[in-house]
Amino acid sequence: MSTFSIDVANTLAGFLVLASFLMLYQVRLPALLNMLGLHAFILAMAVAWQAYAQGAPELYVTALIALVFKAGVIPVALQRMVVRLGIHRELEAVTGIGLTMLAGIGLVALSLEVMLPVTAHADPLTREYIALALSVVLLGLLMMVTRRNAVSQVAAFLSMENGIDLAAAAAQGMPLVVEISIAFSVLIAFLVIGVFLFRIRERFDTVDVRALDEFRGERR
Amino acid sequence: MTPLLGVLGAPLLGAAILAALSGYRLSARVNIAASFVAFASALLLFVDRPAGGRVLLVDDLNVVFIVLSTFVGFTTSIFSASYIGHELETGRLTPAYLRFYHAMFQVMMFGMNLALVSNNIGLIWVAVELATLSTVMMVGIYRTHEAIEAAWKYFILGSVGIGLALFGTILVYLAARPVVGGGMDGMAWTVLLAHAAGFDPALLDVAFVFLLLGYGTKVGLAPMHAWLPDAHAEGPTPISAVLSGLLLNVALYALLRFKVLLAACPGGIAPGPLLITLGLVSLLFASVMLYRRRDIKRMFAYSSIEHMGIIVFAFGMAGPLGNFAGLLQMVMHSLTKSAIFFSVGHVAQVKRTQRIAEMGGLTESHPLLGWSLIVGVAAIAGLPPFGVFTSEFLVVTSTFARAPLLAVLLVLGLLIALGALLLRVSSVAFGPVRGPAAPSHASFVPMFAHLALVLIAGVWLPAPLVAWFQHVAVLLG
Amino acid sequence: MILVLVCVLALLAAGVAGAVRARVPEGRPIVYGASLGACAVAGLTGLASIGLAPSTLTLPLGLPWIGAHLRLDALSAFFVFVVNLGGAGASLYALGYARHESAPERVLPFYPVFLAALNLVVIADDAFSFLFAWELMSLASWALVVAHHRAAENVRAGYVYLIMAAVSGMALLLAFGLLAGPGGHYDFASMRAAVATPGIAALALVLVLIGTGAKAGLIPLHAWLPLAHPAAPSHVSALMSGVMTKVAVYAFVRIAFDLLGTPPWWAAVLVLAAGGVTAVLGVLYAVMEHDLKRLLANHTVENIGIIFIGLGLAMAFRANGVAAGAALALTAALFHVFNHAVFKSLLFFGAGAVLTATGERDMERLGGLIHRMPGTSFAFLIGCAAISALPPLNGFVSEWLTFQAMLLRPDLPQWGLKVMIPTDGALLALAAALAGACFVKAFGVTFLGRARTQAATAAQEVDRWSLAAMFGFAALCLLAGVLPGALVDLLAPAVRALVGQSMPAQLALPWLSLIPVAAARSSYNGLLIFGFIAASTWLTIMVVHRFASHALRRAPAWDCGFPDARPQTQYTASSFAQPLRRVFGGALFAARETVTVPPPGDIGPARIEKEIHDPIWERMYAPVGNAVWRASGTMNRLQFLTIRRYLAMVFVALVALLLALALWQ
Amino acid sequence: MIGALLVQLAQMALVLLAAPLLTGWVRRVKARLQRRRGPPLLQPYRELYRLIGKEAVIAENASWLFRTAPYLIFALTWVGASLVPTFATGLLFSWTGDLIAIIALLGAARFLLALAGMDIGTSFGGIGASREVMIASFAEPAMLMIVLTLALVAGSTQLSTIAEFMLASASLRVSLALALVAFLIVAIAENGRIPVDNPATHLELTMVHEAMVLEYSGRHLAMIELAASLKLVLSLSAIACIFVPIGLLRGSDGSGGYAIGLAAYAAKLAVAGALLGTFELAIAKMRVFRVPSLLGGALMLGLLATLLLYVARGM
Repeated sequence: MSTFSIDVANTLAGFLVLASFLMLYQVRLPALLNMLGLHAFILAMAVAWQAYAQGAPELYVTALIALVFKAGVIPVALQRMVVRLGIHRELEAVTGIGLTMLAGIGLVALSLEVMLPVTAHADPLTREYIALALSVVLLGLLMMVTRRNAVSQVAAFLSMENGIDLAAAAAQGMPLVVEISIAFSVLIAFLVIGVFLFRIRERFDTVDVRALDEFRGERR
Repeated sequence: MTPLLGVLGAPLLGAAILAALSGYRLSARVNIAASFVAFASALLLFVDRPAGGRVLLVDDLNVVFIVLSTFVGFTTSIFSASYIGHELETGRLTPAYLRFYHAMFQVMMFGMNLALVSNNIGLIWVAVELATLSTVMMVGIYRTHEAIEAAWKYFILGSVGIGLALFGTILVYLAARPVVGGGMDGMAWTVLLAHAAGFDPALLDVAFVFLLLGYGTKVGLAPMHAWLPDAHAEGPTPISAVLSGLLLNVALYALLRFKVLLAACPGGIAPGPLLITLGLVSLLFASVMLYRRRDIKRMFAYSSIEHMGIIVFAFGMAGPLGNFAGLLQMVMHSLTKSAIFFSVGHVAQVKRTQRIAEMGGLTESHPLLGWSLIVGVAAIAGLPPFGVFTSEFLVVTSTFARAPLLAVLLVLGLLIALGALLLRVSSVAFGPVRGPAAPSHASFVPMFAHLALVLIAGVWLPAPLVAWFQHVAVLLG
Repeated sequence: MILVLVCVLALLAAGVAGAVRARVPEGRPIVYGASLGACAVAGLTGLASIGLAPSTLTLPLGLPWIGAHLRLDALSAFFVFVVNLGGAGASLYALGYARHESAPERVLPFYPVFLAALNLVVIADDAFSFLFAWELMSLASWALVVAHHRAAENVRAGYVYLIMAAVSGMALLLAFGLLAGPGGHYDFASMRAAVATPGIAALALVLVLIGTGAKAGLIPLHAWLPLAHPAAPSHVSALMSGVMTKVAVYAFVRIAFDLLGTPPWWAAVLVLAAGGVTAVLGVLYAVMEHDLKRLLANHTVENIGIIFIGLGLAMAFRANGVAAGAALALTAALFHVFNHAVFKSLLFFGAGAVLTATGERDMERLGGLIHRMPGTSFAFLIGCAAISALPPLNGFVSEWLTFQAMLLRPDLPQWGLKVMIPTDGALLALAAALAGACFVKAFGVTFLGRARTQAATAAQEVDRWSLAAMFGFAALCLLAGVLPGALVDLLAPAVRALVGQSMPAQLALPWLSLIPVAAARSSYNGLLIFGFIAASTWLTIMVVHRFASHALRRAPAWDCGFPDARPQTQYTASSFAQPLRRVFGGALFAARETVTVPPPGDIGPARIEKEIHDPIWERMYAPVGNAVWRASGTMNRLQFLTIRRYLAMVFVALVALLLALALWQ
Repeated sequence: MIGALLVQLAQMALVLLAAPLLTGWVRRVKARLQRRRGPPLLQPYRELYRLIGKEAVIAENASWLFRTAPYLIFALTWVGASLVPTFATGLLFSWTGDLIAIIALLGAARFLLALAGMDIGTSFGGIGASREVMIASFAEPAMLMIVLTLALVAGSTQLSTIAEFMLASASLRVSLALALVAFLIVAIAENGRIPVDNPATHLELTMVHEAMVLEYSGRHLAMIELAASLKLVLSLSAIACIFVPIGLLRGSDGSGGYAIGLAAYAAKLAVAGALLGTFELAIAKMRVFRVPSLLGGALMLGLLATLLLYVARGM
């Protein structure tokens, strides 16, 4: 394994974390969805590089799925949905953006702190990837927590899935079964989300989760 | 491989047929038939256990789960026939949704059975996801505000949980790769377990944290529990019964497998304290939450959280007694809680409400339903002569001898929960009759069958079953 | 052993029959007849096996790798006898009484099961079977307590009852956990064989005291008892008060004396303190009460206190190696167990008879029943006298024995015992005297004087079954009082098995006296006392009839020149208790009386209002309940969070765990 | 054996005969101290005779309990009194009951009397019964504490043994002094004497004992009165035999001592009666609700005496 390929891989993974931060920073829905596309694109690049570096051709499939489906279909579909729902206006984060970013940096530090020591024996190609993938997962979760809009939550969720994808790609020799299943579940997940958003659109005038909360079961 | 074919194929085939059928009577019967075939095949696993391979596996541990799962699935399908019939009459469900419901029921059964028999940590993840998604669909089936909200909540929390679980799975694979090499071997239970001693313990620790939180979400452990009460309360009651009786167990099963793996790896953190902490938190939290419940199904959902807390606690205490108690408690909880949901389902139908305040004097207006509910609550509260008593006896006594403070907390939780359940069930079952008193056309057979099993288990546990449980308990470490 | 087991099975079968045949008229005689027969056989078996060697039996039930161990030793046999004596009496009584039952389908299935569970508790020989039967007993009696479920207070009583029963079960569960050890040796034989360290023994003893005390009604764990016992149908109340509390005493004796080895002396101080406080407070609660059945239930608390004083004494002696003293004290306690089972059942039967005849439990609405219910009132009077420890009846004997035990060895070395034993003497004496007051009130207000309501005027004597049960128990009260030696000798094997020595054999003594230690020290002869009283009464009557005027005239009572003597002008239960309430209630119960006298010239009535607080409920139970309720209110906010916040909870949990892991590594 | 039986019967007869005489004596002493001549000593006998001869008038709703109670009360008191050593210890049946049993016999008599008081259903019976049990609820435990004290000193609860112990090894002890004071208070309360109750009053609101027996007349009243006198004898005899056992004939002594024993007994009763009369004149009756503090004091004295003994034992 050459140092070069490790460096490239690490750089790509680092870009993915950066993309997560960009998503965290975005306050407008269309921009956020663009960032989501970018996020998935970087993921596809990173996976492809892994495929090349590991000499594992099946990972190219995964990269392709990520490129076409996650970077292409989903953001576009969500963009349309946003437009159809008429919510392509500004969205607010709960806490201040600055605070969120600080928390995100903390999370990255945490994931490095947790993962780097434990993967000491692992392949260097894997090592950084896993740590950064964990950062992406945690950042995705943080975003889900700080966002109120259902669409942005879905976007955050997908970014989290990307992190998991990254980790799966880094795990050398992991059977294709997993990638396919990931793809399938993401597809299904998206279908379900679509159904739900449709229903939510049907029943409520907004997809703001707050509106859903008005109908919690036991409120007097 | 024939029994496994039945266990997996019957639901799959059933789902396909049911998706095409539209008549209520016929589809209900097909539903029952498919569930029965699965159950019968599961029973066959006792006599004809397939060797298993890299993909599928039948061992002592999961046979317990498979049989239990198919049995509860079967009884629930019987209950579901009469329950759904009533829903059609009242117009809460339309025939179109009915077709969807029945197909989804079998898909869910397939997912759960697949999760239980798979020998692959990736496959189990996929199967759990499948079961989750199908239940999400069914929770939202009434399309009321509350149902949609519950389903949405369930979906989001479930997806995040499953995401964490996948990340954990990948980490496990990573830990295994240097030892067993890549490929399918790196994801097969049997292989993993055999080589667990050589894994990097630190990596396995991190993996377990993710798996605990991920599958723990599905188990309904606090603080990841939030989806559970609403999903139970707003979906059709057969789904509540299956959720409590089966889905939680399936997630628990996955958790147990990973726990065994971690325990087999020297140098890793002990999984016990984590499980004990989460178990106690869930138990205490849920038992306190029980007091303010106004919706009867949601109340029993919290009771499920409480019991999952106890079970996880017991597995966390481990040792032959702790594991035995955990297994027993799990089986008993499945049977009892689904029986309670059968009863509650009919009660809610005859009283045309789920609000506790609007029910009363049930033992007078509907003696059979009322007394079954009381018996069920007595059983779930851990009173003899029912099986939960046996397991709680073992959990508490074995814990107290080892960690008195934990046992005191456990007992506190149990008492608080008993107080709440009894308070509510007293007001539902006794006092002057409130709500409609029209006779119910309930199917009592599944309910009575479950309660009878729980009763028998409380008095007498067959020796082979015990030997088997003990063997499994030893496997669990 | 086998016979007892067969009887238990017969009772369970009767329960099933009760469930199936509840609504048909012949269900009642079938169930109660079967219960009567089973209890009679089991009781006689118990009586016959007291002196025999322990017999054991292991059934392949319960905990599989241990099985259900059953054992009938002297102690169990005695309690089997007591349990089934009470059970047989209650069944006999119920043959008549239950005719008036409004909801037989809520009583018949559970009554025999309750009896079976009572029997099972005393013959169980492993922790699992024991607790199984113990909780089953609670559950069955709970169902009976809520039998009349339309009254909200009954359901509430059942609620409090089952909670406390669960507390008791949990405490015992923990105690057994300690005794069984991590290896899970749940059978009593291993527990006996294992030597508990002092620390473990002490902790286990405290837990056992809580566990059995909550079931027996030891203050402050008694709160459920005066609620639950009266709520059940009267024959069940009799069983709960007369028998079930005794089964709790059995549990304490079994664990504290048999399984636990010898607990330290301070445990005896604890038991003595609990017993003394319970005795006095219990009877004070009873004195203030004007609901007949609740009065009796409160009074059960007092008797439990007396029994525990005896048990505490026995523990004190045992801790100091004074076997003779321990034997005497334990005999006294067990004697009182028998006594209380008999007379409390009798009194509850009487209360049930009054309830049947008048539909009233409130003494303020009764009165003058002695004229309309002569049989009931006579039996009730015997019960009142016996429970007030009046010679020559049985209650006196056990209290006398307890006093003798206190006096036996004043030279115990420990300070705690030196202070506690005489204090308990004073408390016991106070309780005994107050019990007299309490039952003067109970009998006087209910049966004497003039009828206060129409219902009391129209009362009819009850049926023969009920009367037979009452008179049978009244005869037992007299018999055990007159021939106490027989009972003491009967108890000897059980006592010997537990403390290594028993009281000297009594039946061989001249004149059938009762001599606990030595004739010079103390002796009591119930037979002669009874003979003397009978003879001198007879003599007096003879003399008076021979020499005195026979003329008798009925005339209106002296009205003090105030001719409007309505029954309402009689002394009521509340007014009767007023002096005692003033003396004791002010400090203990925050009792207050407010008298409102209209100004001069106003012809409106003067009013007196009384107010009583139960300090234990208000300081102990209510705060716990409120705390749980408040906690649930606070936590309940978690039910109404947004999905985002739930996610945040997951997120925080994840980050926390990862942080912990990072720090740990 | 026959002789012993005769002595026992003589004891029973003695207390019975002495009872009215003692009552007469106390009344006489009080009258003389008030500078009245007072009734003759034998007046109580005459009263009893007259009452027995009279027609009994009972209230319309009196039950069988009301009619039988006087006889039972009398019999119980009598049996109790017969068990107290008067002139000799160790009589044939002295072991039948100890001091605790005697107290319990008196308790039984009081129990019946209180019930009889409530039987008619007037306020007076109730007020009397209620106050009586309130007083008893203090007097009885106080008495039992005295018994415990004595039993600890003498090693027995048998009155005969206690008396013999006192006779043999009388020594001044703090506990005994406390017990004596307590005993005197209790005896006054038990017998319904001033300051606890006034046996001569007929003002309803202050009555205790008299209120309970208000409805009795004729032969029934005679029995009650006799029982009350007997109880006074019993109390004074008990005090005499425990605290002043001088002249008491021991069971082992020969029959020659009977005369001494009887004389000593008569003297003791006479002195005690005189003291009682004097005391009653010197003090005013208490309010009913002051009585518990008096008797509570007695209870505390008894407890203190017992505690002292317990503590002293281990030294």
